[in-house]
Amino acid sequence: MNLLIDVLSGLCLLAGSFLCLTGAIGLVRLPDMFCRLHAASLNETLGTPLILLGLILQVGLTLTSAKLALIVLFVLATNPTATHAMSRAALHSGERPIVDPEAQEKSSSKS
Amino acid sequence: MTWQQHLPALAIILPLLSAPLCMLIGLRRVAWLIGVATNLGGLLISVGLLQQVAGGNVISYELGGWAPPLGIELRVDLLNAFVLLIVSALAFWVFVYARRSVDAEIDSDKQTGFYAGLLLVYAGLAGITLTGDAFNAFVFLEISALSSYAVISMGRDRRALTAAFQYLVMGTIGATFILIGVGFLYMMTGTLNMVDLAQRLPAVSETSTVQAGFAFLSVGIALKLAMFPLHLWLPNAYAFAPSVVSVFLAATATKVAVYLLLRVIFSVFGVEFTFAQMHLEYLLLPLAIIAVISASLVAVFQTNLKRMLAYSSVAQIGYMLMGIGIASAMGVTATLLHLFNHALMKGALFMALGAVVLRVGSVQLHQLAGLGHFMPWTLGAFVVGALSLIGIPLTAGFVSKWYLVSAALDAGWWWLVVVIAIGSLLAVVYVWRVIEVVWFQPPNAALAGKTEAPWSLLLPTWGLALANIYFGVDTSLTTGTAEAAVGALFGVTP
Amino acid sequence: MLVATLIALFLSMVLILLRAFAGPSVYDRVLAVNMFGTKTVLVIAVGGYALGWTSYVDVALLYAMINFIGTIAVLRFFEATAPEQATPDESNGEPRP
Amino acid sequence: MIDTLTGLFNYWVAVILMMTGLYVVVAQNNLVKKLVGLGLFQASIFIFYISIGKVAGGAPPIIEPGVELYSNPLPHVLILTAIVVGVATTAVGLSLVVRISESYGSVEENDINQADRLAELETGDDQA
Amino acid sequence: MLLSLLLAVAIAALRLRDLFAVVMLFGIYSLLTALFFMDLDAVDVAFTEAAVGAGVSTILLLAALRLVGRYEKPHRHNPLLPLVVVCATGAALIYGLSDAPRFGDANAPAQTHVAPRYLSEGPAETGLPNVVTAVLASYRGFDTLGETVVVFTAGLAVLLLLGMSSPSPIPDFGSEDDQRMQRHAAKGLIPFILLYALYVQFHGDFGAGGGFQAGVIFAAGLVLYDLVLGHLHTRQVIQDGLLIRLGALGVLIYGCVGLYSLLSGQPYLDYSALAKDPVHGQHLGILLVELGVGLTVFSIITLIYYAFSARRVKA
Repeated sequence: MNLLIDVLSGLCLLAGSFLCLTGAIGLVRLPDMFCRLHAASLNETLGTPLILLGLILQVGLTLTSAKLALIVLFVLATNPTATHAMSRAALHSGERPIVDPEAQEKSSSKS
Repeated sequence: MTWQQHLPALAIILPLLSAPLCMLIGLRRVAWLIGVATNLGGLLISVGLLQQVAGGNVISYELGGWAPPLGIELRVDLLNAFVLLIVSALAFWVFVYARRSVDAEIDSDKQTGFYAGLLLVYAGLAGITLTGDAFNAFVFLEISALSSYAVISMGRDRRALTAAFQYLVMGTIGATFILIGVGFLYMMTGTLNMVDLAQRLPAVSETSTVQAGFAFLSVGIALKLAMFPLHLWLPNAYAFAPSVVSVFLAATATKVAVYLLLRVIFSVFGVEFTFAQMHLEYLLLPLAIIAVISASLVAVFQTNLKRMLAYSSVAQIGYMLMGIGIASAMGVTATLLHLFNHALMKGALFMALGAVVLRVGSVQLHQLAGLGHFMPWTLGAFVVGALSLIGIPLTAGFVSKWYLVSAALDAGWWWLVVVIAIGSLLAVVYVWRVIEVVWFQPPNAALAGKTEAPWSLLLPTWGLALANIYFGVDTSLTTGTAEAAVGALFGVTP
Repeated sequence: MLVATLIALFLSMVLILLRAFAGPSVYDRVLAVNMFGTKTVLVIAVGGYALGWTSYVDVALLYAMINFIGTIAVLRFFEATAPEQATPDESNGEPRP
Repeated sequence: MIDTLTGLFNYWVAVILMMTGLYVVVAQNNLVKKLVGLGLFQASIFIFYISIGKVAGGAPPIIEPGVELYSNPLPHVLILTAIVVGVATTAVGLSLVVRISESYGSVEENDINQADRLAELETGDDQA
Repeated sequence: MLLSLLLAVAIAALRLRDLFAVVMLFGIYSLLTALFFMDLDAVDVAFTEAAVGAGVSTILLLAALRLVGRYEKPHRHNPLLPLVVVCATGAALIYGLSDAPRFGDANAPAQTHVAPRYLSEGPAETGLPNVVTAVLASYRGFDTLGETVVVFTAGLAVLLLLGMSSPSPIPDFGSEDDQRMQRHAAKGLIPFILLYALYVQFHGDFGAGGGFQAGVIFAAGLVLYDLVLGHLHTRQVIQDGLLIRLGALGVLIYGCVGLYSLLSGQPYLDYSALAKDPVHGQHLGILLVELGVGLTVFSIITLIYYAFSARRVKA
C-alpha cells in the first residue's frame, strides 16, 4: 500500500515537473505571445495540480493536505481565468497571433 | 502604580491616540480643540517629568510590564525631559496659533486631517525623545516623518509637493541607514535596549562591525538633522510648507534629531568610543564650520524670507554640531542651550512670517517694502526674533553663543571664535536686509489697506518673542538644566 | 523525487525569468510573472514539505491568491493606462451596469 | 579569508542588493523608479536582518514539542514592522508622485527642476 | 542560488525603461525575497512580504502608473556622484561585515542574549506557541502600536493628498461577455478569500499570520471584487469617510487595551491586567490588539487603493 502511494505520488510529481519544465521552455522558445500563452497556461494548469496531488499523497490525510487541496482548487479556478483575461487583453490591445512564416522570422529576430 | 509614574507613557500616548480620535469625530473645530487640549496636557506632563527628574534621578518605564531588554523601555533623564519640554511647549504654542493661519491656508475639508497630522508629528517626536529602545526610536522616527511629509505637502505652492517628495526620499534613506546601524549593533550585542547596548558595546568596540554601525547611525541621523552636505531637503520643505508647519518643524524636528545624535554619541557609544576611538569631531567640526559659513552666505541672497530662515536654520544646526564637536561639557551645554533658544527664535520668526502670509499672501522680500508701517506689531516681533538670531546681548541667542565661544576658548581654539563671529556677522547682513526693506523703505503701493494681524496670531508670536528676551535675561532655568543634563551625560559614561 | 521536482521548478523559474526580462510585449511579462507566481507556490509547497517547514501551506495558499489578484490588477490597470493602443473597433465595450 | 567569503555569503548578496537599490534611488531621474529603488533598498535590509536571525539547523520560531533549536524570532518581529513602514512610505510617496504629475505634467526630476527654475526666473517670485 | 536570481531581477529592474515591466519585476523580486525568508525560517515575514511586497505594493504602483504614465524618458545624467555615494556605502557595509559573526552561527551574540529568553519563556508567559506573535504583540507591543499608527498615518497622508474624488471607474476591457468568466471566478473565490482572512486573523497565535496579514488579505478580497465587479458597486457597500474612521477605530482599540491596563494600575500595554490569570490576560490582550491591527490595516489599505483607483487621469 505504502509502495503504491509512493509510486503514484512519484509519478504525479514527475509528470508535473515535466509539464512545468516544458511549459517554461515553451515560454522561452515559442515565437509569439499567443503561442507562449497557450504553452504556458495549458501545461501549468495540469502540471501544478499534479505536483500538488503528488504532495497530498505523501502528506496523508491531515489539515495540511486539505489546504493543499484548496490550493489545487484555487489554481484550477484562477489559472484559466487569468489566461483568458490575458489573451483577451492582448488581443484587444492590438497584439495579433503570427500566422505567416515570414512575419514569424521577423518577430523571433526582434525578440 | 500611581498616575505620576505613568507620565512617560502618557506623554506619547496622548497625542498618539488623539490623532485618530480627531479623525473619528471628523469635525475641524473639534479637532483643533482636541489638539490644543492634548498639547496642553503634553506640556503639563513634560513639566511634571522635568520636576521628577530634576534631582538627577532617572525614570525607567517598562512598557507592557516586561523588564528591559526583553520589552521596550521608556527612559527619562534630565536631557530628554528638557528636550521634551521644548517640543511640547512649542507644540502647544503652535496649536494656539494655528487656528487662524490654518483657516487661511488649508481647505476646510482637509483641516481635520491636517490637525491629526500635526498631532502625529508631535507624537512621533515625543516618542523618539522618550524611548530607550533603538528600534522603537526608528518606528517613531517614521511616524513623525510620514506625517511631516503629509503636512508639508499641504502647502499652497506646487513646490511643496516636490519638496515633500525630496524629503521623503532623503528621510527614508536616512531612516534605512539608521536601521542598518541598529542591525549591526544588534549583530554584535544581541540587544536593542540603549542602556543594555551601552553596557555590552565596550567589549566589542574594537570590531569593524560596531564601527560601521556607528557610521551608519551617524550618517542616518545626520540626514535627518540636515547636517551640511545632507541638508538639501530642508530649505524647500520649510519654505513651501504651510506656515504652521514651518513654525513647528523648524522649531522642533531637527532639535529632536540633534537629541538623538547626542543620545547615540554619549549614552549608547560613550565619549571614549566616539571621540577617542572614532574621532567624530574631525568630521563634525569642519562640516559644522562649512555649514555655518555657506548656509549663512546662501541665506543672504534669498528673496523668499521663509527660505532665508530655512537656510539660517541649516547654519544654526552648524552651531549645535560645533558644540558637540568641541567634545567638552561646556560645548555640549552650548548645544543644548542652542536647541532651546533656537526653537524660541525660529518659532517667533516663522510665526511672524505666518502672520505676514495671512495678511499679504507672500513673503517675497520686494513685495514687503514698508510693511512695518502697516503691521508694526508683527514685524516688531520679527525684529526681536532676528536680534536673538544674531545673538545680541540680553536675548536668548546671546546666551548660547556665549557658551559656545567660551567652550571654544577653553579648548584653545580661537579660530573657531572667528568662525562664530563671521557667522553672526552674516546673520546681521541677512537680517538687516529684511529690516531695512520692511521698516525704512517707502510703502509698496500694493500694500495699501493692509492691517495688523489678528490678535490670535499676534499673541503667540509675541509670547515667543518675549520668551527670547526673558531667557536672555534670566538664564538660570535653562543653563541650570542644560548644565545638569550634560553633567549627567558625561558622568554616566566617563 | 521531491528534489528532482524542486530542480525542475527552479530550472523553469530561470527560464521564466528570461522571458520576463526579454518581454517584448507587456503581456509576455504579465504571463511570465503569473507563471513565476505559480512556480513559487509550488516551490513553497514542495520545498516546505521536503525541508519540514511549518505552516508553509498557508504561505502557499496566500501566494496563489495574491498571484491571481495581481494578474487581474495588472491587466486592468494596463488597459486603463494605454487606451490609445486599443484598436477602435474593439475598445468601445459596453458600459458597465 | 575563504571562511569570510562563504560564511557571510548571504550578507554579501544583501550588500550588493542594497547598493543596487541605493543607486536606483540616487541616480534615477524618474520619481516612480526612485520609489521602486527605495523598495529594493529596503527589501535588501530585510534580507540582511533575517540573515542575522538564522540559526543553522534551526526551526521557525513556532514552538512545537520535540523541537529543540529555533531561529531567532526578534529580527522577524523587527522586519515585520519594517515591511509595514516600507509599504506605508511607498503609498505616501506614490500619492505625492501622482500629485506632482498632475501639477507639473511630468514625473522626471529634470523636467520638474527646470519648470521650477523657469517659473522663478519669469516672475522673480517664488512664492505662490 | 535564490540570491543570484534576486540580483538578476534587481539589475534588470534598474535597466528597463518600461515602468510597467519594472513594477512587475519588482513583484517577482518580492516573491523571491519571500521564498528566501521561508528558507531562513521566517514564516511570518515571508507571509507578510508576499501579501505586502507582491500584493499591495505592486497593485499600488500599478494604480499610480495608470495616473502618471508608463514610460520613463531617456535622459543623460552624470553617474559619478551616485556611484561614489553607492560605493562608499558598499565599502562601509563590507567593512562592517568583515568582523560579523558567521551566518547561521548559533553562538552569535544575537542568538544568545535576549532571544533565548523569548523562546524559552514566551509560550509559558503569553500562552502562544508562535513566539513571533508573542514578541510582536506583547513584549514589543509598543512597536506594534507604533506600526499601526504608521499605517494610519499613511492612510491619512494619502487622504490629504489625493482626497476622495468622485469615482471614475477604470475603463472596461472588452464587452460584458469577456468579463463573464472573470466575474464568475471572482464571485466564487471572494468568499473563500474573506474566510481565509478571518482564519489568518484568529489562527495567528498558533501558526503564521496575525492581524496585519489578515487585514491585507481581507483588503485584497475587496480589491479583487472592485477590479472585477466594478468600482461603483463597492463604493455603495463601503463609503469614503467610513474607511478612515474604521482605521482610526482600529488604532483606538489597540490604544485603549493599553489604557485599560494603565487604569488598573499596571504599566501601559500590560495585558496581564485584563484577566485574573495573567497568561489568560495576555492571550486576551493579544487577541484584542490583533483585532485592532487587522481593522486598521484592512480599512487603510482599502482606502489607499480606492484613493488611487478613483482618481481621474489628467492629461
